[in-house]
Amino acid sequence: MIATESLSKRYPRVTALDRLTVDVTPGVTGLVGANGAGKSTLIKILLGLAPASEGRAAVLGLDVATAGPRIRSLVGYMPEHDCLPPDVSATEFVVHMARMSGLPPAAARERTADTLRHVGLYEERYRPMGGYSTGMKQRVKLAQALVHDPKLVLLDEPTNGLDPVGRDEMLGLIRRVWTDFGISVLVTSHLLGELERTSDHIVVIDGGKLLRASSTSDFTKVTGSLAVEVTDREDELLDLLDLLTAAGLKLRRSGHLLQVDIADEDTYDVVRDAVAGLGVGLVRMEQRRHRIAELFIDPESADDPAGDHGPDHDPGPRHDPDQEGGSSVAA
Amino acid sequence: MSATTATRPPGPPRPPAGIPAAGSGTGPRFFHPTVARLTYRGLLGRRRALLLFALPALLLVIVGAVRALAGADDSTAHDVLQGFALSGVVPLVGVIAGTGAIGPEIDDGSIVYLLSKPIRRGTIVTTKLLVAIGVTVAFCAIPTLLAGFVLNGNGQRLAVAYAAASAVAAVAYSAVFLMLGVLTRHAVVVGLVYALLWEGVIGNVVPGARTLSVQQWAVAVAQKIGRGDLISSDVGLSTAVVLLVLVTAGATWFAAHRLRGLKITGEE
Amino acid sequence: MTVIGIDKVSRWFGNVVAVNDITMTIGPGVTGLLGPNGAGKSTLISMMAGFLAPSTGAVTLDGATVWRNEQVYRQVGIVPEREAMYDFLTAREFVVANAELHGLPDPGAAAQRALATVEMQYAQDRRIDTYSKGMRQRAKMASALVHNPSVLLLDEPFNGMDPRQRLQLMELLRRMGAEGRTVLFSSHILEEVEQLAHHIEVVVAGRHAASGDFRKIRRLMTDRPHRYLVRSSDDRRLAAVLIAHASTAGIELDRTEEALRIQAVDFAAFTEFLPRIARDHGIRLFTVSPSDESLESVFSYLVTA
Amino acid sequence: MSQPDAATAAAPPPEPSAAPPTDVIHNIGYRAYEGPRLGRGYARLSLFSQSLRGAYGLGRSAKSKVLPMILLGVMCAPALIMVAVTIFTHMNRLPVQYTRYAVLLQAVITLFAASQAPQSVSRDLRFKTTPLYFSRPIERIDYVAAKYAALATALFLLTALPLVILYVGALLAKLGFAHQTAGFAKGLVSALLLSVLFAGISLVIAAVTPRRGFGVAAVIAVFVISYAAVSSVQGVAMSQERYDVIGWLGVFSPITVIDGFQTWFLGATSAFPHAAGPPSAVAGLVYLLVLFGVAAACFGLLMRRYRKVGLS
Repeated sequence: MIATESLSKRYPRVTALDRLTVDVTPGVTGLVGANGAGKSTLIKILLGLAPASEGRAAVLGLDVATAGPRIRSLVGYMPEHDCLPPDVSATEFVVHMARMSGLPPAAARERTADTLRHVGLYEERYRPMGGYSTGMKQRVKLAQALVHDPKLVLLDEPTNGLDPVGRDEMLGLIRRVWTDFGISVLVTSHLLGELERTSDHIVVIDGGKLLRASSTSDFTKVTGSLAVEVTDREDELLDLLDLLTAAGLKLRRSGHLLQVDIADEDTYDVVRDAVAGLGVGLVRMEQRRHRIAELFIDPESADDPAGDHGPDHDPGPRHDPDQEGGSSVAA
Repeated sequence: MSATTATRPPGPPRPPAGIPAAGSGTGPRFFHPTVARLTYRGLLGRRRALLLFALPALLLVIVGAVRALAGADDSTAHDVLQGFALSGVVPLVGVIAGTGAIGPEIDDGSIVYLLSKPIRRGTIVTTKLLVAIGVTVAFCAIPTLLAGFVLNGNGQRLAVAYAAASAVAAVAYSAVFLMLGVLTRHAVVVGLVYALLWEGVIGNVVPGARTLSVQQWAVAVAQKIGRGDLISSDVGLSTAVVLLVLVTAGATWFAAHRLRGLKITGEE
Repeated sequence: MTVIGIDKVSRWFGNVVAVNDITMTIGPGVTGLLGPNGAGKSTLISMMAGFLAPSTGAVTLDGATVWRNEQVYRQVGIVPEREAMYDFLTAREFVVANAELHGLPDPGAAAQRALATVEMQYAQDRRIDTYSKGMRQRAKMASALVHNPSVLLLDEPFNGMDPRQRLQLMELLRRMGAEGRTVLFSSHILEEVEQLAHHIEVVVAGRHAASGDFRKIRRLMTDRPHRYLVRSSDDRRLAAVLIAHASTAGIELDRTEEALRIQAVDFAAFTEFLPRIARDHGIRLFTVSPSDESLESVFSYLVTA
Repeated sequence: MSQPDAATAAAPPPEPSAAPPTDVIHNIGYRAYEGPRLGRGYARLSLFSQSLRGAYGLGRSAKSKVLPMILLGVMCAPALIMVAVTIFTHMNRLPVQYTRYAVLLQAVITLFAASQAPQSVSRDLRFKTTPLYFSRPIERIDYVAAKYAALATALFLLTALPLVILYVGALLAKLGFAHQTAGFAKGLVSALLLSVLFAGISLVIAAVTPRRGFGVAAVIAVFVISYAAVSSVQGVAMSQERYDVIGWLGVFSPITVIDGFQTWFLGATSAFPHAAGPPSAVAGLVYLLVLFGVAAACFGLLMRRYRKVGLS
């Protein structure tokens, strides 16, 4: 879908991309990067809107330096910010954008009707967009990126500003764009958990350089440590800590969780028996998974992805290591 | 769903390192130097500041051309000073400076950084007004004075008279347009319509409207100062002064009143 | 120690009721304010910040009315949602100006302290309009901290921040809370709220839907069975013994996951029974994973209730 | 029935197996698009027609049709009255020259340019629609050219329609055909040039600000102030009887540039004080240069303006 080779972009003051070489395959690919470092520049270059300082990039096999307009007729783009005029209806707007993408008038109308239905916009599509909720606006933005049936869509922060329910719906829609529509997706987000749920592959750029690119399942491999939570009573937690330590297990406390290193299969039984012996409830016992966030943690606290800093100031609830029971990871 | 009241855990124990270092007690009442500095830099730091320079420059260019054409002629000087400087440049600069002193901050929301401080909102308004007046006077009265000297070397004291009138008008315009800046997001447009239509056209043409025109009140002041009978206003000096003071004070009070009740919500 | 009191507060705009009869108390520590879009979070924060008068009821800060009371700002720091600042200033000038507006005796020193707290000294002499979103957010933060307030109100502070900036801000807020300040922030990102807040306040359609520790709130939802995914050395035998117990309402074998999906109606009884019964029957438990214990599930239950 | 009649008629009585299926679930899921993708030229044309229609509020809310339609009406009303008067009073010429019409109604033209230029470009900036355009198969020059051409065309319609009314009226009144046609043609030429000049200036101003109100105000201010300045200095020159100066001063405001140009090149009567058009061939040439130079400069400035407007 996208292949870059030693791609660099230097501005007078900053280097936005520094010899970036990535290969994006069909499917949903998540793109993570620090603010102001490379992401939007990369999108610009991929759409043929800005020349690279050095290196090459191809989208759908077309060279970005020479085939800009051709690429843009085969690629959809959903910007991060608002981009909808408030006094026009979704239908009017998307038809116009379809024609701007080169669809003849009849096709533009038919595909607009179809696409708006697919993104979940019904009777409100004839009303001016000024009155839409954030969720509806995001759907229209997605629709205008899909209306010309691109081979690839670039989605820039599609869940920005959405509330939890809206975010879930949008993530589901993004999955469908690939699984049902067969359109490959490159999606950027600052929310790593979100990308873990949606993407098949994840590319992490930091300071314009490629930090890591691999499949999501590689990023979220299970670790050798077991997260244990018991019905929260401070004394019992400490008792359990003592019991397990006495049993020779290596463990540390992090908030209301105990993280137990799995020595061998017996570890599971030791924990089970200790909990049963204390007569407390076992709320959780599961293998922790690696998280993308670990890439962004300073090395000295690398084993502590959520940024907890020990029990001396209780940071409150921790993130569940794997709240969807493993099924969240798109393979 | 069952009632949901969970007991909250006790908060962290330590108090903040030191409860707010109290300031100097009662702050300044009419002028806060920091507010003034922010306003002044905001006025001259934005793109519309270019217009502040362009209008007086245009005045001087025209004045130069007229002087070259007509020589030092009192009647021509009077026409240009009243017809272009006082009824054109002054209200336009007044619109830019008056609305610009507060409008953009309300518009983009950065006014919260002033409002979330232990400062009376009246102080914010009066400070901004003083800055707007200063800027308007600097960009109107001084160029008008210069223009007057170029045109006829202050003959019949026209230069001084119209510079004074500009300064007086600048005060009233600043107050009125500052108030507009608090009242509406379209202050510049409303202000321009007012400046061009009311002051520029109707105030010059329709006799009744002239008594209700800042420009005419200012001309009354100019009439008092100037020699000869070129300058004439429809309004008596005392009426003019009373109206000027009333309008300025009223607009300022209303702006402060509205700022006290200004609602600020999120993006929507 | 400063407490924000919200007493029977409603706020309407014409006939639209944004906040509907809410009573809550926000004390020291970090509190997360949650709710769907349009639930009235921003309106509520605006009222706490004194930018909006309640239509009825009272918003107080340690007993003093907030509306039209400039003196409360001596104790309150506000990080607004909107991006705009005085872009033509440098961060140093901006924060110094904020210190002066607070009437601090040594504005320069106070500004340096605040900028150091948010780690922005390295860029303090650049104009704000050259900043990235995260840097802006930190400059806003510095301006809110410059007078060392005991209350911090933040409206969607994480918006637009990248992963690293999020972690830094979370750490900063956590520290502020630990110092005993009253920190209230609104957010849509439940993962973050979960990691950061001791205490959540949930607003749904203008009403106060829940308040407290989200895990305890979850336990209060006795009409919602807790869903569990359990993997063991002998799933069939485990299922047989569990189904006989009163704490369990339903069990199914998930063939793709190769695990049991269990609905527990009595949370306390189930969690205590499970390890005991497993031990007694010699069944090894590999995974005991609650699937609707997260803040996300709690939130969606509250919103759809 | 979906089966074509011819097929049914030609076929023997249908066997059950060959019958068209009557119980079907059609797939209304996602459809791929296999049709043509028309590319850059078509996209540019789409943008042009959308912007042109937009200038008259077509395809937008009812409210946005009001002002342009009123202005079009106001622009045509005097022409209709003049035509009526000419026909019924059997005048032997139109009360106004074709080339003078736009100068007389410059306020209406200014208002149209001031209201529609910002609606065309400021809105795209304000609502950040521009990035969406540039993510389509057009280039910067297509956007600028389409917007420029659309506004110029809209202005041309506004200025040419009353001329058409006058011309048709003149022919109905049986005024000299050759003379009227020549006058009409000259009128169209200067209407065209006026449209290009006004469109360029107002678009450049409007493209500076994303705020429509500012744009409207700024365009009006530029046209009004420059015209007021030029005519007031011309007034002074008039009283000093410096007619050549009057002729030269016209280059400093848009409408007087048109006036001077048509006076020198099209033999129109100047609307300047004392009807003092460009005083010499050199002056005429300067008017020509200013006219085309400003229009070209506006196009260049617009290109420059959108150079940085990529995706964000």
